[in-house]
Amino acid sequence: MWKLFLFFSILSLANTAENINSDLINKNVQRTIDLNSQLVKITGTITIENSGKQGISKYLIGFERDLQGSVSYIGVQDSQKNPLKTSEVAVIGRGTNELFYQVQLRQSLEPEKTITIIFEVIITKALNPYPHSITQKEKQLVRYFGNHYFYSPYKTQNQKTEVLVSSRSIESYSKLKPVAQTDSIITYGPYSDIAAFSLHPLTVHYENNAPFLTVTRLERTIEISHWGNIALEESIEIKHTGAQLKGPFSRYDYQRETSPNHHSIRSYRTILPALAHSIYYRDMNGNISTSTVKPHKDYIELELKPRFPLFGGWQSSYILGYSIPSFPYLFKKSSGEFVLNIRLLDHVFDDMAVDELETHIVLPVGVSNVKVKAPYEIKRLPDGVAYKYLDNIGRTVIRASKTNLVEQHIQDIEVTYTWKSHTLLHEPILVSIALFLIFVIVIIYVRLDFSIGKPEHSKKE
Amino acid sequence: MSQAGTKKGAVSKLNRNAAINSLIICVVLLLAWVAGFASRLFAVIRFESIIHEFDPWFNYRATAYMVKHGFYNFLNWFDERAWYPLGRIVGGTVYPGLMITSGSIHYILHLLNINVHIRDICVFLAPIFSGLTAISTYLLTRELWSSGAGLFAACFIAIVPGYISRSVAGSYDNEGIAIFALQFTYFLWIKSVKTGSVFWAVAASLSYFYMVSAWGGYVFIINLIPLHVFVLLLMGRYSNRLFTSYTTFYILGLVMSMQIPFVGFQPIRTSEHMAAAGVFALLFAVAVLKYLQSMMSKSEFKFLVIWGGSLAAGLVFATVVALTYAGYIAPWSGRFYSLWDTGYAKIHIPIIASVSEHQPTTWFSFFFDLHVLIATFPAGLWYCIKHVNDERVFVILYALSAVYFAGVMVRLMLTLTPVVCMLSGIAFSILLELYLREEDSGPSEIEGDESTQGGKRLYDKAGKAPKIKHEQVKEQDPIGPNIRSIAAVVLVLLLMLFVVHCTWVTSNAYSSPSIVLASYGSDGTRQILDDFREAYFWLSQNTADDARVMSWWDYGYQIAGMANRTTLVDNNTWNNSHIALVGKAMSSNESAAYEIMTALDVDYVLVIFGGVIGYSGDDINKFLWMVRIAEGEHPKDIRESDYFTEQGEFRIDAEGSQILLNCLMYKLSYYKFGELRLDYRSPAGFDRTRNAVIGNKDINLTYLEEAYTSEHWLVRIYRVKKPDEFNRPRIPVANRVIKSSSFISKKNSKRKKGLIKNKPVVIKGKRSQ
Amino acid sequence: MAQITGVLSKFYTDYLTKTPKKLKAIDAYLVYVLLTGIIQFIYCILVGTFPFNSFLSGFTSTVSCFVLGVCLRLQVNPENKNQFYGISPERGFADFIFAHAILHLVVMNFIG
Amino acid sequence: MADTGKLLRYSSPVNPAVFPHLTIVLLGIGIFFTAWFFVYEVTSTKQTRSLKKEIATAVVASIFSGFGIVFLLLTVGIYV
Repeated sequence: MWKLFLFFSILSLANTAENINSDLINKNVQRTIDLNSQLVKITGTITIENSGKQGISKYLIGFERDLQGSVSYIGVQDSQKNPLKTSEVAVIGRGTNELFYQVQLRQSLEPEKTITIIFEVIITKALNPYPHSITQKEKQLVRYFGNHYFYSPYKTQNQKTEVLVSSRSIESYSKLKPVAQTDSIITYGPYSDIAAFSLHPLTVHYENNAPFLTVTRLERTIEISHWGNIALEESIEIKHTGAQLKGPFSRYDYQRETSPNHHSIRSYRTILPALAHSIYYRDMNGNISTSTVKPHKDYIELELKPRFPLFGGWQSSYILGYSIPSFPYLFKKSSGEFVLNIRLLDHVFDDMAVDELETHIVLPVGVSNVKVKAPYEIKRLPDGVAYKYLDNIGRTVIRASKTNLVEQHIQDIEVTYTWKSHTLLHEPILVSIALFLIFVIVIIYVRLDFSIGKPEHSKKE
Repeated sequence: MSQAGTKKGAVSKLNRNAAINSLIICVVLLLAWVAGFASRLFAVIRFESIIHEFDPWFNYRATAYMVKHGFYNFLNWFDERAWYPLGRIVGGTVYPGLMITSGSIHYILHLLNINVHIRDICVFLAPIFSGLTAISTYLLTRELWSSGAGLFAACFIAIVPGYISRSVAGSYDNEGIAIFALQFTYFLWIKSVKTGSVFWAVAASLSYFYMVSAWGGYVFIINLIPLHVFVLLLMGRYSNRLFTSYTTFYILGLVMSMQIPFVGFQPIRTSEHMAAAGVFALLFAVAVLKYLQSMMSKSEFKFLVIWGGSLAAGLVFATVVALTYAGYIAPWSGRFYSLWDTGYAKIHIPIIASVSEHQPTTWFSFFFDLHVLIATFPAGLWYCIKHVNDERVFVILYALSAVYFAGVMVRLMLTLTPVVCMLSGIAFSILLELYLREEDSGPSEIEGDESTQGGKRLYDKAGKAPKIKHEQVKEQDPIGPNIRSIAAVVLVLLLMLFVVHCTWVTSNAYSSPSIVLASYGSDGTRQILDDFREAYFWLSQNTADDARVMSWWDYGYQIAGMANRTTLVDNNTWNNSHIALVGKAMSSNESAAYEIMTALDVDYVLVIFGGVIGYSGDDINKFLWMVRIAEGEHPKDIRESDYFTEQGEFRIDAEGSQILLNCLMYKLSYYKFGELRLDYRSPAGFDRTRNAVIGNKDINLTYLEEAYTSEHWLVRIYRVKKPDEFNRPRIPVANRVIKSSSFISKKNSKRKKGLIKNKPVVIKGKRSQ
Repeated sequence: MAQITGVLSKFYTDYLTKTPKKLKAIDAYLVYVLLTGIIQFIYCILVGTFPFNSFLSGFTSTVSCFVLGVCLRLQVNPENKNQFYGISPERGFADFIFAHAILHLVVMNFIG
Repeated sequence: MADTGKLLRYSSPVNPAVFPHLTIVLLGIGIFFTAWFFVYEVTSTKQTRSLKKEIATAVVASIFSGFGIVFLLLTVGIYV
């Protein structure tokens, strides 16, 4: 039964399924696993050698567990820092509880040659608080489960892994020799001649007081006005996803607690574009008065304080909005088409993890020929129509969503559309016509005035 | 604008004068509207566009519900989030006029694609309606006296603090629109009495219908108008006009008022409405008599009157008494009694007496709310009595009854304010006419008179340079007697002072949203204390959706509106025993309170505590009312005297009574407060509101635990533990270990955690003595 | 007693001679409405007022009709001309219709 | 991604800095004509009234007020 399922799943992926080319050898792998924040950031350098006879242009990177939901971002570069094309693939002969990404090399790797690539992977939700719930005074400890070896479909000749943790207080870590710990760095390896698909569980249990803050839902609305303004509004739901708060919350103890790295979250910083103005920060009950704006040269730093400090398991929500002038983002082609280049997702806080993003782009009245080019794969939802102030036709709304995002996803989406510039006069003329109708009613009324014989109404103007 | 006027050469002068008059009236009214609107915006400018206080939060919530679910669902809305476990039939227990007004504004704006949030409509509704009130006051005063007096009255009502207190931006309450409806009904009534037209009477009844839908104060109208009719009859001023207007108004008003579900059959069943019915019958009798009189000779008529009249009167009286006795007509309600006897509420209904706005008015607040008008309105009244006619009888009665009611209850100051404005307007108008009229001896007497009056109002309205006007006047009339100019100066000065006073009162006394507090540092910097919203938002985000929150009833609407959680009691104080039960829980000791709380399925308890920042409106200061209300229903368990010291004082320090120091409210307010040291000079546990060190510094909670406390400790929320979560306070540690170790069964592993969890709390409390 | 009958008979003859025809028509209408009201009242005493709002709307609409009819009669009566300046009989009738329109709208809503 | 370097940056056809001034001027003219219109309506009688003049004033008033209102909205931050 299981095999049958596998068969079908492979069949269904047949057009993208890839073979493992056993001619490739990982000559040297250097990995750094950064566990400082709530995210797991793995960066590594791989030196690949082609031991076969033919040139090879594809390379596979694998993940041992099914991290489909948690691998948020993968980026691969060659040694000159040029990004390489990466896509998720199925591999023939391997189960569905593994995950493979295929890297398209810039040019095919000739036999006996080596090449070095650099990869960066961000994994969310891979750090589990243990114990699951702590009291207000306790420290937050988390566990990381990984692999001592670089999990690869190819043989690895030599490899070394460094694990960076946020503090010196490490409860325990797995010890596969050779291993060494200095301050907050654990070094595993070098290990040599590791077979393909080798697994040896790595665990680190350590104190991590970095904010475990997850944006559970982010709704970003971008509204374009051809009067030269782009209005943005983000409605954000956040949740503290670290260890749950156990027992009472004591304001008395909280006020005495002065150490900066407490597991609760008092405030965080959001970076806005440098030209942002008319910023507002509110929730369903009105303004939240506890925020400070610090303008810098290239950006605006906004220190946001939620209404209440966030402890493990607590959540909050707010709306942040601002306006930016259109010229850095909106361009005009000579053919009369307009090109909008704007961030699909923007910074919420450092090392953020966004579970669910929905971006709405409200285009001006009377656009046609809308084309969208996304920086990465997004789910396009059916377009909507929005009615804003002084609007009788309605505006096209492009809606897109994506799950599991991190900072690396802060990239521009490109929207191209055709728009006639005389539609700008639509609103003022609409208002003028409405006013004129009122005048006409007055004119008619004045004429009718004498025929009714109830002159009392005339005081109402 | 005047340029435009002069350009038209061919227009006849008379016509132009009339036009300019109406133009000036329009401009003055517009400016009154703008000024009234602007002076109500202090709170929005200082804080933000937010709903204020308590009741407005319910109105806002109901409006939002109506906008979301539609009108018919709103009328049938059963709110299970209030008065747990009873629930509340909102559609049948609310005056829907306010919600319908703002809901329809919202609907129209959205029809035009003007996407205004319903909150903003609610916030700005009262200021907008204040403009309409000014206009209807103008109309009413114009009918009563002159349009000059009307303009004065309109300007007065636009900025008078007595009315602003109920209609600042954000104070989204029935009174905001009801005063407009009141004035407009009166205007239409006067109009219909004057003309005898059925049309105006119908319009008056429609306006009355709107008033009924908006505010319980409609009873004032339905008693005042019959009183007017009755007094006119007594004065021998019966006319057919009076008959047509009153009968039409009454019968249509009666049918329409019964359309409001909350009012229901009250208009034919309660004593408050019977006066109107009686006058209706009386008017019929008089009309028949008059008719007969017109047909018969005097002696015949006399005979008929004596027999028929006494027979009819006896019959009516007997019916009313019989119906009351049989229970068809309810006797007067408690709130109504409290209007006649100020001591009544204190003895019988503590819940009414506990509201500060139901207290008798002090002399100070008359002056505070009305300033110079309180001094000038008797003058206007005197003029009205001197030149009495049908409609002035009305305003005299209005003034006298309103003065009485305002004296009884602070809240009813609101009904006094319009009539004071009208009468003062009349007084000022007469005075200025007296002192300024002859100066304008020129070709265009009417125009000059009107324009100076209009102009003067303009100046004092904007608070700008009334002196210039005065100098102008002097120049025009250099030989006028000095006394004339002195009087004018004095009047203008008075008006200026009035404007200054109004602005000052509005900005200082009536423009606080009361859910956002501001404190000013010594260097003038402003710090916003947003504790209420902080705590309510915490509730809304971090408690179960169906969590039940127990708090004193003042905060019920706010919890429902901002935190969207189920409350036990709220500001709609319809069920006294339920409130008493909450009061009992708050004033008993912890274990007794726990029984009540489990019986009521309480999950969280919310108390307001002002001891850290010196906020005086907190629950400890309201505590005696809780005790009193609880005592009213449970005299065996709660006795007010237990909460006083031997000397009969209410003290929270070590001298205070032990029952007070151990009751739930005290414990919840001061939990952990005994350790807190506010500054270096004062000892730990120093309560700033009551200026005392608290008496019970070592407070342990067995059945509750602190769930959240806002930044300045203003709002404290406690979670009620489930029965398996707490352990008894005095079990030795050793026992506990055995117990918890014997507890390891797979089924209860979750509960075991709870047991461990709570241990440190108890130990901590002991150590920190 | 004889005095009363005397008074009444005099009243009757006066009425027949002095009242204009228009007013007599209105009076006929009023008598009709009055009778309806009396029948309704008797019905409510005998049968009861079970759907109270229906009874109430019916009864009040009768009373209102009567009231409005009386008002119309007063306004139309040429003897009262000086009391109702500005209200011509046509205006009075228009008002009468207007009031009835509103009354019946409300009653329809109330009868439920 | 299109190369944005070559494209023309799009900014408002009217400099946002002059929105407030434009609002005041346009609304001022608009209100003036509105007032004129109403004064004319009130002061003229049935005989002296001319439809042409009324319409002309109304058109001017509505156009200026219409643009004025739109610029007012733009000034206060409601970008239509």
